Amino acid sequence: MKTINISRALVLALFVAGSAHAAKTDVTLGMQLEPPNLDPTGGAAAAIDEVVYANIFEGLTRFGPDGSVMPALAKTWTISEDGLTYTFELQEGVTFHDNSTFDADDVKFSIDRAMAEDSTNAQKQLFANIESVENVDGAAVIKLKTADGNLLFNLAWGDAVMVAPESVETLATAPIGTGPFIFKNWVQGSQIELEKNPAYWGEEIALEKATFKFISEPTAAFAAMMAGDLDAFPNYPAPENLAQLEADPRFAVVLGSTEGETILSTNNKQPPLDNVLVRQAIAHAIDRSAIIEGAMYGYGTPIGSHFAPHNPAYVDLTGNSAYDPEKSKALLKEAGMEDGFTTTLKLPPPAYARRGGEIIAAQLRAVGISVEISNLEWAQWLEQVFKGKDFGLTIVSHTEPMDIGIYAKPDYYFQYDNPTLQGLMVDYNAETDTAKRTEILQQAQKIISEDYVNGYLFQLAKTGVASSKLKGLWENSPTQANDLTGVYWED
Amino acid sequence: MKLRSLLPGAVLVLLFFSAALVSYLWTPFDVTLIDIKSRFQSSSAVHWLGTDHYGRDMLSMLMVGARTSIAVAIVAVGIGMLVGVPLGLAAAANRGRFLDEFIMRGNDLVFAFPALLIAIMITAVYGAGALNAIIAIGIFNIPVFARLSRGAALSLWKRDFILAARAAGKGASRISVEHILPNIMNLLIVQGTIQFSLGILAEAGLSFVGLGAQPPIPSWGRMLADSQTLIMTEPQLALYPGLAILLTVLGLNLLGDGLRDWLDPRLRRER
Amino acid sequence: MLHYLIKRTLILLATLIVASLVVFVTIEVVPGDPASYMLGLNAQEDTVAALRAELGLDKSRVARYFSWVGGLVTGDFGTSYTYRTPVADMVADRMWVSLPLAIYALLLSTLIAFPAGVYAASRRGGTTDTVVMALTQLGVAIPNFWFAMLLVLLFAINLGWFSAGGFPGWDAGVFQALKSLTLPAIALALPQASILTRVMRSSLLDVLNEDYMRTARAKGLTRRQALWKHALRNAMVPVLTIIGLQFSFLLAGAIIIENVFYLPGLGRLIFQSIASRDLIVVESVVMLLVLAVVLVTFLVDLAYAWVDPRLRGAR
Amino acid sequence: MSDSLLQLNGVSLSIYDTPILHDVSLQVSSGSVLGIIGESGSGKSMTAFSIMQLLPAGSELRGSIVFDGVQLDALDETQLCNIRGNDIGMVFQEPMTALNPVQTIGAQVAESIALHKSVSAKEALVQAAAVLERVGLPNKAFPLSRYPHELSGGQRQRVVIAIAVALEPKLLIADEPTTALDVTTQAEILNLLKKLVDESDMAMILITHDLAVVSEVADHLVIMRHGRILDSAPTRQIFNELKHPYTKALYTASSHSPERATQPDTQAPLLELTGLVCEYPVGQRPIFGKRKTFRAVDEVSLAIYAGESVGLVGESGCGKSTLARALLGLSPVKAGQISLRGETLSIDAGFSRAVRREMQVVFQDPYSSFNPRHRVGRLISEPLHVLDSQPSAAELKALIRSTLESVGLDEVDADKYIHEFSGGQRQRIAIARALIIRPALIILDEAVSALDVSVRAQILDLLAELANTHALAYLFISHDLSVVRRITDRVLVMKNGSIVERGDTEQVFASPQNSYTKNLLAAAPQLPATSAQVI
Repeated sequence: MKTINISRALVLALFVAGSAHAAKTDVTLGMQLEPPNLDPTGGAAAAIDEVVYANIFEGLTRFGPDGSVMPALAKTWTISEDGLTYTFELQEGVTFHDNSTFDADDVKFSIDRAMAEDSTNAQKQLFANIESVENVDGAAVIKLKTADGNLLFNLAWGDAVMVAPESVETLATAPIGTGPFIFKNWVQGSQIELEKNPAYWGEEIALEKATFKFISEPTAAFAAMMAGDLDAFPNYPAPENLAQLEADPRFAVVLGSTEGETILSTNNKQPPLDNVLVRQAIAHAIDRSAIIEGAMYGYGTPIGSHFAPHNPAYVDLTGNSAYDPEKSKALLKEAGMEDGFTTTLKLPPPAYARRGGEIIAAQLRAVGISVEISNLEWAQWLEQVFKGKDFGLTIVSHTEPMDIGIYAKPDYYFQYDNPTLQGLMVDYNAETDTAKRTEILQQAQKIISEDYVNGYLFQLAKTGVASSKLKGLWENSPTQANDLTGVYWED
Repeated sequence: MKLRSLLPGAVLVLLFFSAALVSYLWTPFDVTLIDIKSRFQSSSAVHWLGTDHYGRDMLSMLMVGARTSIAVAIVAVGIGMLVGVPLGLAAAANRGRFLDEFIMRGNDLVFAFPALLIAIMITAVYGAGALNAIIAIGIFNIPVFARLSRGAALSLWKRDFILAARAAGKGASRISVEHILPNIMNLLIVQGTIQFSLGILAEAGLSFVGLGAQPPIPSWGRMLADSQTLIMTEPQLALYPGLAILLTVLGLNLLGDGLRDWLDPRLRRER
Repeated sequence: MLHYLIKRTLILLATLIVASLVVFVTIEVVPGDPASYMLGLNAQEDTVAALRAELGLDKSRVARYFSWVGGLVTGDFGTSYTYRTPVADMVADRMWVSLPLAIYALLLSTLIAFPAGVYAASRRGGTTDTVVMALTQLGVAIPNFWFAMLLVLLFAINLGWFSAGGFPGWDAGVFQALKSLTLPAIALALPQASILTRVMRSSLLDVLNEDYMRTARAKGLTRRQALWKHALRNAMVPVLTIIGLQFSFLLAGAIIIENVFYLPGLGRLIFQSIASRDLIVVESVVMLLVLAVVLVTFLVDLAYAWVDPRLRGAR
Repeated sequence: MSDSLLQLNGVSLSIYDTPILHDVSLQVSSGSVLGIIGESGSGKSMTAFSIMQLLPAGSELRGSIVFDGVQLDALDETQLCNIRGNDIGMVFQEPMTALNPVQTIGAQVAESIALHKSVSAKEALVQAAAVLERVGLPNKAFPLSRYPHELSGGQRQRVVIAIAVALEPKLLIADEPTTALDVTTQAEILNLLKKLVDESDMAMILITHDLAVVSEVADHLVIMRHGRILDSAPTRQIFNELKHPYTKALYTASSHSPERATQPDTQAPLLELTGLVCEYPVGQRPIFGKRKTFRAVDEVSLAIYAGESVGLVGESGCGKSTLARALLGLSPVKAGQISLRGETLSIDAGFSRAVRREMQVVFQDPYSSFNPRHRVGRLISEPLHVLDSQPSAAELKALIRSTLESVGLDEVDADKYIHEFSGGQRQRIAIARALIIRPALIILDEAVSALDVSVRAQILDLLAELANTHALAYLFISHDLSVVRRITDRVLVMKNGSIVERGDTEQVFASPQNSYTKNLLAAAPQLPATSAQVI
């Protein structure tokens, strides 16, 4: 009995000794997906940006924690009267991690590379409106084809970061950027380590070292947090554990918003889903609160259209699709579908889709619509749903910011073809007046809501878990990033 | 003495089989009904084993889950037997000849692929689902039964009564059906029970990683996967399906052992 | 013996060639394009085409098969589509997790199974035998991923003795690395140990009934001496078979356990690569595993000959 | 006899409450040989294991066993281990399995030595070599590094004996040491055992079922049956008096000659073989070229006439079974002709039904000759398959009944399974199976070799009777010369695939011409004459 007590005391002593350190300067973050490579200009995987954005690579502009566009490598900029020429004054004394200097030639190189014919940039459309980039006396001058209010926003994307011609070949495995962290090591399948960049041009950062660990299993993520293997999990994958983590004084749960409109995407060309009455019936059959509660354990904001609630132009349209199974049945009857029908529900891997899908299937079954669920991997989903348009329903979160424009593309996978809306979006892109832009956006929200293009479920919440002493992580997720520049340990 | 494992095995297997069968006719609650408000209830007079994260009745889920597990495993083992046994018998009947070599090399080839890999590959090609789980597990059972029946048949082919049948002018296929098959039946039944239990484990494993039966069809493996993240707060959700798998497999193994002892004439004589 | 070796090697090569075809054909029909997966929802058609050309995916299947197999023979496994690193390096990295894990688990399972099996067999019908057999029944029946969950719950979360998963790399020190492999190894080893114990026991019991065991006893050997000196080696053939099978299983079949403990092993590499349609990685790793299984089987066959002199000249 | 080395007094044994031995008392003194005789199940082997104190689990032993003044049943395991192998050696029936297959013979003999003597491992091997030399395995030809599978059965038995006598025990127990061996080897091993007893004043217990074998070796005999000693006396006295009825029955059965009234039809041969050659592949298939072959039957020619009984004798491996199988169309024939009633059979295409109707077979092992899943009725009617038209159910029933009755079984036996019958009854069923189709020739492949003497005598009678009533021809294949002599008209002696001698049975046995035949006959143990009245 005694020996046990002694050994326990020893263990305790060791723990105390271990925690009696001075303020920590390293941080270990959990991520659900491992980036396939570390070149943000050559792949779409969000995980790339989650590691490198603002940490290793920087662009001319960048997103702030609230989603606003801020200067980064571009100190200031001027816009010509006609809105076609942007002149960026660059920060001085900026070097890449391989000690080569950063200048306007690098800007030209980076943007030309992304625009090139054989470019493999996943967001090539961001650069579609750029006519040319030139180095004019050390400033980077970008000329546009047409006036475009989106350029600064576009340049803030991870896909538009600055890279150097010397190191471009190895970006995928040994990224060289201008950011406050230097890439140090990648244990594939396990973790990536970053180190403080002593020669960073900007404000000095508090951390000496950052490690990203890749833990795809939600259970393992939970276990790793509880076991103290991780300091933070900025996009914690299992909302069901949050209550418990929150109750634990070691952890703080950080809730924020994302740009992810989670929708029940509907194939607008596939009968009977091409019938607006049927789509409306589906919308009324869905109980959003049950889905948010059941799939996301309450984390998420109901939406009634394809628009983020934190955006100033947001209109609450959830009333259009209030939960009303009786009405739903009536609508089905009106559409000549009183006996219900069968359709497919193809679900990609994330928990919101898999769980939400199960709940929606049950809700639709209650009004007589039977759905066959098939769980797909992303590659299959892209092939079958996104490219092949072989689906009835699917659930997916559209995480790009301000992406209502997809409704103006008739060949987009949900195949919504409405000339009115298409015209509206043309107007929007040409419009520069903020108030008018807002008005157009609100009109567009109403149109798609009333057309019941898709079932609008909820805005994905960003549910982060961090050690209660770790400060400075982003609350919201205006873009997929784990910006560590402001992260520090509280004593 | 030998009933020691036969009886509990049979009782356990019977329990889960009848649960599966009854679930076709009746379950305490409808397992397709999702009622988020009444989730995570603990055991009560209404919900004997409580409710899960969607408010579904755990007992009903387990009953229907038993049906999925058992159906997948039985069909998979059936495929393995129906294909593997004739192959094994044919190989034994043509021992030393090309057909034998061909079948056995084919067996080795299948054996060379780790089981779960094949399952993953199949589901990658054809999508996840109970049917593909059946095919994947079934493919794995083919060489098992082919080898077993070839080995047993080979030793029988040396026996005098086979010689006698050959002396009576009977052909190889007739001898295989008339003399070999009935005599390896015991072995097949015993191995079948064991493969059955392995099939249940395999189905659970596949469902656990999402490659098995798809929702809304309940399956034990998926119930476990769903409950994984809840293991700290709602441990019973992980406990019940885990125990169900454990007990079913245990029951089948005990039954297999018991059957082997019971069917083995050598051991029977000892009794 | 030499003769036998040559013959076995030829069969081995034939198996590998057929396997490479099967693997290639199976994996090539997997729907889903690696390039569009990598480029995501907003990619333009020309971007995808450019990437496909860059990855060499625009070449014909036959050409790709031969360049793949040709590469395999020369040790060049190609370059991963998604990771953009040589497949050989990736596999080598993963191997350094999977191989030690498999060996660790096998060692554990053998270390448990040998004494347990021998002990149970030597006390057949006794209380110990009954208890050991009951435990192995449980061990065989327990789903290993469930067992793994319970292990994490107890040892990582509640007791904090081990980390919940992950692998620090061998650079972090052998002790740290082994520590992180301990729980997964236990989770893998328990069912294997149970199977091995049962095989060990029944194989020993068979041998104990052999005439030469009577001869050994008649010489004046005690029961235990006879068991160790005469029964054990004779009982090894079925045990070796199982060990061989288990090794192959542990090398790749540990996918689920690797997921539970988020270990960067081969199994998880395949899982991930299939999900991201990194076909060349999948093909190469599957081939490598097939090679491993075939080689292990081959080695087990050689081990039979080492154990049993009767098999040395005969084949 | 207080100077006896071993004394069993009122030993009774039961295993899990099944009585095995009842009140067994016997004694052996140094330098003498005690023979224990009994048929299977008589408890003779269990008596030996009781002495060794190596009994299966659940055994309960009563009575006293005194060895060299020590009460064996009172010793603990350690003390017993010191006696086993050291003071008492034991030799078993089955030399093929009595040695550990994965250890060299040297190691196995040396282990025995090292176990009981404090000698170095090296010294133990040196001594082992000497012992092997003593049992007739010279080191030059049989180095210590040989493995058991590289030796023949007789040589293995010598190794087992070497293990048993390595420490010059006071008592050697030999349990059926020659039963599994050929006659010539049997004679050699018996001689070796005798020599060892004579050389070292050792006592020996020789357990066997064969009266002839013990008669030449033992000084004193004990006859056992059902776990009891029925008769016990010096060897000569036993044979002279045949006092106990069972002893007498055994003696009579062992020398039993069935009455045969043979009238072979010597007009034209029923079956004729000309230059028959059978080969089978051995070893492993080379990568290129053909496998090596072993010629098991080398240009054998013979003829069997209707109603005739022909014996084919030879030691194991001489090709007699291959020949039998070739005759049945079960083994491929490389060259030569088989003709039936003057018609040459096409060998390659398999025998026609008409041919199969004429020839049937009875195998040696009554336990593996029947499909355990079928009832006797179905078992014996299997050959009917070759009939052109199948009998009706009623006909079949009648046929089964009459056939069963003709082999001394009952109609009701048709509905039983084979495991319900004893060995002798099974052999009757095997004969019924051969008989049901009314063949002209039955090949009896060691058909009575596995049977106890008394049962064997009954089967021989049955065979003789059937030959008489059905005008059957037999090809009687056996290694047992005495049996062949008693049931055949003509005999062929086979060695290494060839017939070395042939002729009328009596003539061959009385004055063999070939040296091999002479050796065979000389080696066969003979029953001593008796002065008692034998019916």
